[in-house]
Amino acid sequence: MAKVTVLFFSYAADRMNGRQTAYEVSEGTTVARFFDEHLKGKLGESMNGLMFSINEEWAGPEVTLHDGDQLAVIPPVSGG
Amino acid sequence: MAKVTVLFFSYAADRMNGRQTAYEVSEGTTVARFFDEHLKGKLGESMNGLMFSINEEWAGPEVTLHDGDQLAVIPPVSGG
Amino acid sequence: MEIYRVDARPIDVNEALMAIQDPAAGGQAVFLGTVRNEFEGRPSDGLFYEAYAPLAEKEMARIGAEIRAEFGCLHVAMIHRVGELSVGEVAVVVAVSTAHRAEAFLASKAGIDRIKSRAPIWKKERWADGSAVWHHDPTAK
Amino acid sequence: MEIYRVDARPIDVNEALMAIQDPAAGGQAVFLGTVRNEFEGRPSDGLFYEAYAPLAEKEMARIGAEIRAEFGCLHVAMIHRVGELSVGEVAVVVAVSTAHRAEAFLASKAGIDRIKSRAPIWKKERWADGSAVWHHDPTAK
Repeated sequence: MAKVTVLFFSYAADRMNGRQTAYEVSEGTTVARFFDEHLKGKLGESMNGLMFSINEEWAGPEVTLHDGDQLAVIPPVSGG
Repeated sequence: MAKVTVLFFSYAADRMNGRQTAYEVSEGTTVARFFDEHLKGKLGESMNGLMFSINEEWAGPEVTLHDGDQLAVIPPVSGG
Repeated sequence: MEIYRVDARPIDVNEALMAIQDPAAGGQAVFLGTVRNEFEGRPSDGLFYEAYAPLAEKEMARIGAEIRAEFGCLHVAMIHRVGELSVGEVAVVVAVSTAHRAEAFLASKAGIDRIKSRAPIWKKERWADGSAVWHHDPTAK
Repeated sequence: MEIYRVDARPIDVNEALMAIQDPAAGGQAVFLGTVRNEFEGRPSDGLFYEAYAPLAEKEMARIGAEIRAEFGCLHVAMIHRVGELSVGEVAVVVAVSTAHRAEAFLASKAGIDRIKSRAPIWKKERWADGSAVWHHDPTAK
């Protein structure tokens, strides 16, 4: 198993009831699979409108999560 | 006769040896005629590249000078 | 000098101006994004900004490198505020210096446009009626 | 608030920023023209600016009215410095506030472009070799 810290922002944090949550995922789990298994239901939206980062760098949904990774779920940005 | 104060700026002031000069001109003298009679020689250039103002407002070469007028000779601007 | 920073403190425009000073600069363009009292016609009391600061600062630095290369900026300073902001407060500053003025405008505009489209920063509108919603929340009304 | 001024004192950018504050403003664009250490590749020690101040201020006010009408500016502040300026000093500031950012850039750019082409203001370059010549002097070299 890999321990992964997941960060949420904006409305995603509201829906997940928090800005940071720890998860345990099986080895080899990709961002996409993690999203489908753990986030999709609570967030109530598909992955299409979201972006991700791993360890403070952009990462696509095909990237595999590793032990100690920090995954961030990035809703559509609205800065400025 | 009409007394007219004439202001010079930039390189025109250098050529006229001063930034302000008083002139007496005959009644009915236009800016263009004044330029030809009093300024053209010393400035060493035609009126084409210059603009004029009378009493702090733009004025064309066809405008007649009146007693007490303040005429300004405006070389090509280069502010900013 | 370069500044790429997410900051909870009020933005000091003079800090950005100091950072972009250069004896070879003929033009400096500074954009300030300020908090408005309405959005799309609906009265607002202000905005709450949240950022994923480490990634937002990296992305701002990338945008800075882009506009330096594209428009020949001598210096770039970008600061984005986070936290609760009142109407009239500065949410973001993008300041650039260039040799000539046309490039300064283009670079500053590209800078803020790209921050808005790419930096992981979010705003929540505090409507005057007391409700508050995140911009771009697909379920917001 | 509006400012249209020719001034021999150093330009205080904060004065311009204060003047354009508005609760309805989402964008503020500020252009600063600064004195460069060279012109067309030739080293310079600075600039002397001269203005026909009363007419320059009138013309700046006209330009301000134009960009308010064309770009929906909420406020416009234009200050042009005169006298001896050193490299790095601010010669001119054009600051505008608008509801949205795109118009702020267009208005600020139009403002400085029109000041440069229409306001009766002149600059003399103080070349590093000790000579000094007015820009646009037909006999200058």
